[in-house]
Amino acid sequence: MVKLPPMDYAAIMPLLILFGAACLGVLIEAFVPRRARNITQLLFSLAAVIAAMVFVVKRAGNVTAANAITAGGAITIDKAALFLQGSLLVLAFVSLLIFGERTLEQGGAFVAQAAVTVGSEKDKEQAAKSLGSTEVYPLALFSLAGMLLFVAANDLLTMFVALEVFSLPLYLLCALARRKRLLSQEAALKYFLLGAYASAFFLFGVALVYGYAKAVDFASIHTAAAVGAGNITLLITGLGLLAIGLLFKVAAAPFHVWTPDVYQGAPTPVTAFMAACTKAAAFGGLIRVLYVGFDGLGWQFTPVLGAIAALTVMVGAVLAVTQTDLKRLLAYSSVANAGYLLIGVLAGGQLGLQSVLFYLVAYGLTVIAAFALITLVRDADGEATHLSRWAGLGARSPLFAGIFTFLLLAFAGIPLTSGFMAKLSVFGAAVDGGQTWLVIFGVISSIILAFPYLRVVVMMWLSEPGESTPSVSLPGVLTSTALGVGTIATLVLGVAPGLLLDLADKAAAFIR
Amino acid sequence: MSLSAYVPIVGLFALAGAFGLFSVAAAPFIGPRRFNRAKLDAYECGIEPTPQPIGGGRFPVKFYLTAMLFIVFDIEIIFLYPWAVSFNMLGVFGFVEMVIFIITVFIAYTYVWRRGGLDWD
Amino acid sequence: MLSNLWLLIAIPAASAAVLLLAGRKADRWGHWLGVLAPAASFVLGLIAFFGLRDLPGRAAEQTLWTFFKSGDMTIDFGLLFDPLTAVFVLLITGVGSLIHLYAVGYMAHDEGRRRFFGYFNLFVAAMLLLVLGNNYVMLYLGWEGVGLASYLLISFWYNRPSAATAGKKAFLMNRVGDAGFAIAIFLMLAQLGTVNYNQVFSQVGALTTGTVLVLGLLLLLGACGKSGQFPLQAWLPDAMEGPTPVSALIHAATMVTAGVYLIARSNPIFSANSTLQLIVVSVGALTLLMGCIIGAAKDDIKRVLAWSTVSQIGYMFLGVGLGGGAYALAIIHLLAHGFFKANMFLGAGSVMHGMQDQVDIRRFGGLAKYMKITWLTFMMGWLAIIGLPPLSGFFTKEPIIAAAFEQHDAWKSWVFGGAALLGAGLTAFYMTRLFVLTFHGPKRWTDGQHPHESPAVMWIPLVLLAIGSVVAGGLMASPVAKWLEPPLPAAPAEEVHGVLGHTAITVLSLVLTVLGAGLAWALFRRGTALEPQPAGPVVRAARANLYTDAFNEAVFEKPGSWLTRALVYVDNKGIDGVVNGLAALVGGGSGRLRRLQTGFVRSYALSMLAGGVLVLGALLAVRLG
Amino acid sequence: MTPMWYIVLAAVLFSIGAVGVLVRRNAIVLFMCVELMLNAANLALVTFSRINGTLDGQIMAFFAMVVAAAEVVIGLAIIMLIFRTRRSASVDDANLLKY
Repeated sequence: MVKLPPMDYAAIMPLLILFGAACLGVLIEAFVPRRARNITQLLFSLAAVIAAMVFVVKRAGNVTAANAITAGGAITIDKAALFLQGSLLVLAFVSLLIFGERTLEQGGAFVAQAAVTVGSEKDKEQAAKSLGSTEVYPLALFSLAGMLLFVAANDLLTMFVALEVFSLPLYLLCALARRKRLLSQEAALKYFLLGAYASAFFLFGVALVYGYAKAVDFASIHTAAAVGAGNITLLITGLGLLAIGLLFKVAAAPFHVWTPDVYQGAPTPVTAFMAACTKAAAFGGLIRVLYVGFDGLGWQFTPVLGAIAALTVMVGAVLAVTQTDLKRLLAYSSVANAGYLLIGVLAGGQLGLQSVLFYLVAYGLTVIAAFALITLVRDADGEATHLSRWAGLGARSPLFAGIFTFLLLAFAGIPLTSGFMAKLSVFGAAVDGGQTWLVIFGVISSIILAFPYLRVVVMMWLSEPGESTPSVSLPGVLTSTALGVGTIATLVLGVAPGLLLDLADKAAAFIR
Repeated sequence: MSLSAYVPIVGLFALAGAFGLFSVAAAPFIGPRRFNRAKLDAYECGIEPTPQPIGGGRFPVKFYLTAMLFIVFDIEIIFLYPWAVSFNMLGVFGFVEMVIFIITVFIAYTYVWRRGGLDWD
Repeated sequence: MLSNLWLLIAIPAASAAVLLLAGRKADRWGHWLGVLAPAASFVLGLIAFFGLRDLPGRAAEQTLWTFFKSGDMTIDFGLLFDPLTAVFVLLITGVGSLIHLYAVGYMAHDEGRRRFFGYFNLFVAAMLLLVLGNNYVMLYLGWEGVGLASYLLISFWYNRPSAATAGKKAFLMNRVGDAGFAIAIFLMLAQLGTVNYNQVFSQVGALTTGTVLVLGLLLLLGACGKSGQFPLQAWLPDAMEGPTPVSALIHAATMVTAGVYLIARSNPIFSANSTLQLIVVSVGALTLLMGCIIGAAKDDIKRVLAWSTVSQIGYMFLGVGLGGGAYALAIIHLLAHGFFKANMFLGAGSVMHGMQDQVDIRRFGGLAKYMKITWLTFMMGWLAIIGLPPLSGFFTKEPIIAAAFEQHDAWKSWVFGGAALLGAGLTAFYMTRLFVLTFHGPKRWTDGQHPHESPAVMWIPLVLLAIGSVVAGGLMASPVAKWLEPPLPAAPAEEVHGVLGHTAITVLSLVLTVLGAGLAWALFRRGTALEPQPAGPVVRAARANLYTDAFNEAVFEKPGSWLTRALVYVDNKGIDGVVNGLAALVGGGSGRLRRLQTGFVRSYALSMLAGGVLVLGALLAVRLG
Repeated sequence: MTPMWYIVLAAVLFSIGAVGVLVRRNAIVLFMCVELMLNAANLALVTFSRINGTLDGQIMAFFAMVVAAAEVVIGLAIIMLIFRTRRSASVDDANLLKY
């Protein structure tokens, strides 16, 4: 007779809540009348995120080394996992607010029936007056639940399943833009094909690691690698293939190629969600694989990952210089930021982990605010994301241009913004961890990257508004809240980062 | 019986192989080369990938939809089958898990049904 | 007050926040709030200053909160008020208040006056943060803050393309310096695990010579960027595109001296390595000569003053580079310079105010009669900068020249002392040229000019600053030097006898000064030849002018302009060329690389597969190798 | 015949899939190549399961198959969407987003 493996329901409650809420969301979609759906779905998903957060916080108080691993060894709810889950929930909450915005455009940013052919009569009708899609909420919840599982996975199989659970809804979300649907569909196709390609590498890596270690949980992999019996080439090849899958998700060069296209084509709320949450989840998974499963191979992967980090910071920064579309510019900046985060990952140890955790939250909140602001600058065709269209925005709307300037300064790492503290902590940890050469790359890259940001600032403030300068729509309550939270967090984390850093410090420990 | 009787056959095989190799290897050097787009393309079967006129020919999405639904609901069997085989060993906990699993599948089913995914017309 | 140092920073910061966020409602009273904030900080600074005198140890340190803590590395948001900080706080808030007051009048007709005062207060807050911090990260915070404020203020008149370009140039060149400074901070964290001044300085001895050299060079790079020293000097003259009060406060009196502060503050690091000191001295000497020579050939009143600032800061770098007692000399010169240069910039602003924003000195002349107060105050500044006794420049520049001669190696004495001495003569020449062409000689105005004296709100600060220019040097020189040790090192007890005696140097420099000033007076008394004269009835005067012309051209202008042209060429092509070249390289690289993003999903897959193969290959190579 | 040959077969299949993605143009065929890679991984899992003498690998293959099926559905939906709009299943025609 097989027994039920021990389940610590208190530990996996956030996951259960989110998966349950996502399923219920599907039912709401099936039964609640169309007019009431949006508000129901929005409030329901926000409530689910808050409930999950409550359980994460409750759990944070009494997590120990003994009770961390649960669900038959499939899940580790250790402190690092809880910190990441909490951060993901906060970031997702803020992004969901932008998902729900309906005042900028009737029916929101999403198309009701994506299947309608672009350009047909029916499509024009739909663009003009349909109520928009509400499936996006359950999709986002599924994705979020997948991310929560991903950062807490204790074996590679759970990780693979979680990877797919959080990726598949994202592929669909990318295709749902109301405006510029050709771009949106193209982005979805590219993201999907490349994502599936990357996950195939990941799965083959899982198979090879399984072949070497006879199991796929991190503790066994660690032990098997320490013993070192058998054909170690199998293990290293497996690690390499796993790394491809993970580096694709974090958008490190040369696996970053999808990022600019997808960020540009996807509906902006989805881009915000991806930039903040996917990045956090992917880095959570990457660190866990590297430092819990494969820490014995550290001296082998460090130089290779170091080269990738150096390449990533340079590619992201250099390519950002000539971009003319704001979403694309931020996409390359996100690539460069993935590089800075990789530098923190390579720093290793308590310090490196702490700095990465801090960076993920700080960057996530700033980037959500930046994309929230991009949704506001619109003309008759929807968002006006071309850089030239932002010329003279400072004269049109000093408040929003000012906020965007502040956010860009945070990206550039100017002091008294969270961006500065984040870079300082990551680079400091890297120097401490003996990776000074990476820090030099990082500093050079951030100097180069300051240039495109400055270009946007100059564009906004130092040119006269032209005929084609779009107006800035007044945001509704939801977007204003998201924008406000992001901006204030950027400021507060820049002036007094101590609170979050302490939290990250306490959380910076994995349990194997 | 001596194996030496087979030597000519081996020689013949070798000759045949050499001829084949020579022909294939020599073709690019001797033969004329006239490429066109179709020749350069990878051979592919299935749907013609090149664009077709908009509105030229009907495109029945329904079949694809049905196929997709079939795949999703068919794959459940992969979990049901092992469970059914070892039902006795898994006991109540296995049963409860399967019920929950079926419920989640039914949620998806309900959604498809309510949104008209099962209507042919 | 010493326990509430944060108020010093908080007051202008809060005022800046109010001014920038209040909206048009505050247009009516905003500028007065803007003046009050630095004035309040000045009063508090005075109280703290007197409190400090009676404090044993003469340093108040306080930690407001822990900024950053990870592992055993802690960075506090801490403030330090010691004698060095005290003089800077008083200079920033004192001179700052006067310039704020002046700006009320100067910016009266500008629509963006409230925004201007907002940025201005932001600058004061950041500058105070810079000097009040007790560790390098705090210094860096203020450093970036003043850079930002200066960028905003340079491009304040953003509808002028030249202003926008100048702002960009300043931002970029400062970033180069900032990067050096940032890497220096990381180096400190890596080598010492701390950035706190006291802890860093107590451990400098434990570092290897190479580390100290690298650390010092990185800090020097930062200092050169902020202070407009060779090779990062090009942005400073362009920065004059901003409103004149900005030039006076930021690009003359305070921000550009932050580099001097940085080196003086880090004196234990710089004193620990003689090569490092030699480099600082060389930078200072080179820059001071360069500033003088280029200043002599410029015709834009603010640019002449800007190059003179570059040159005077060169003197300060010379001072801090010499080390020992010369640190204090540099700081004293910095204070005096703060007074007379602010005075002259505001004077220049007053002239521009009366001459409808004309900046070309060839278009001035004879203004002494029309702007009596401006003329008198400017004269005080002029006499102070050329170092005529008993004005302040004499008491502050002279000792630096003397110190440059008092070195152990004879060649150093001759090279650096000689440069400083020559600089004194050149300074006298170009400043006299500026003064004479502006206020004396024939009128060379464009039509429709009606010069008039500026309103009281503008001349009152001028008068106060002029008094400062006259007396500051004499009054401050010896008490401040005593006041500043520690934190700055004392002059060594044993006197170094240089190649020239002290008296000889004084006499020489005075002779050179008088010669330079006299030559300029003789050459430019009748105006300048580069300007077509108004067709007057007196032919003799015109002839005489022509005669001056020929003399001018043959004796001084030709060789001078060659040299100048060469320097300007190096400046534009060399330094700008490097900056622009790098930018072009990055831009071009970016333009090419982005073509790799073809938009074809299959080429993306190829990039991924190739990357994957490389990763696998590298992993296995590390394994085997 | 040692089970290791199955691993070699899996690796060959995986490589065919990986290269197939690069050389084919039809989105559906591209996608089939990805599926081939996933199935190669499944083969490897099952073989290792046999070599290791544990059943975990087979269970993992089950999970991988379900995930692959879900991926098929999503992928087909997206490809159909594009095909209906553009009347073309060639991935090279979806080329608006670049540089």
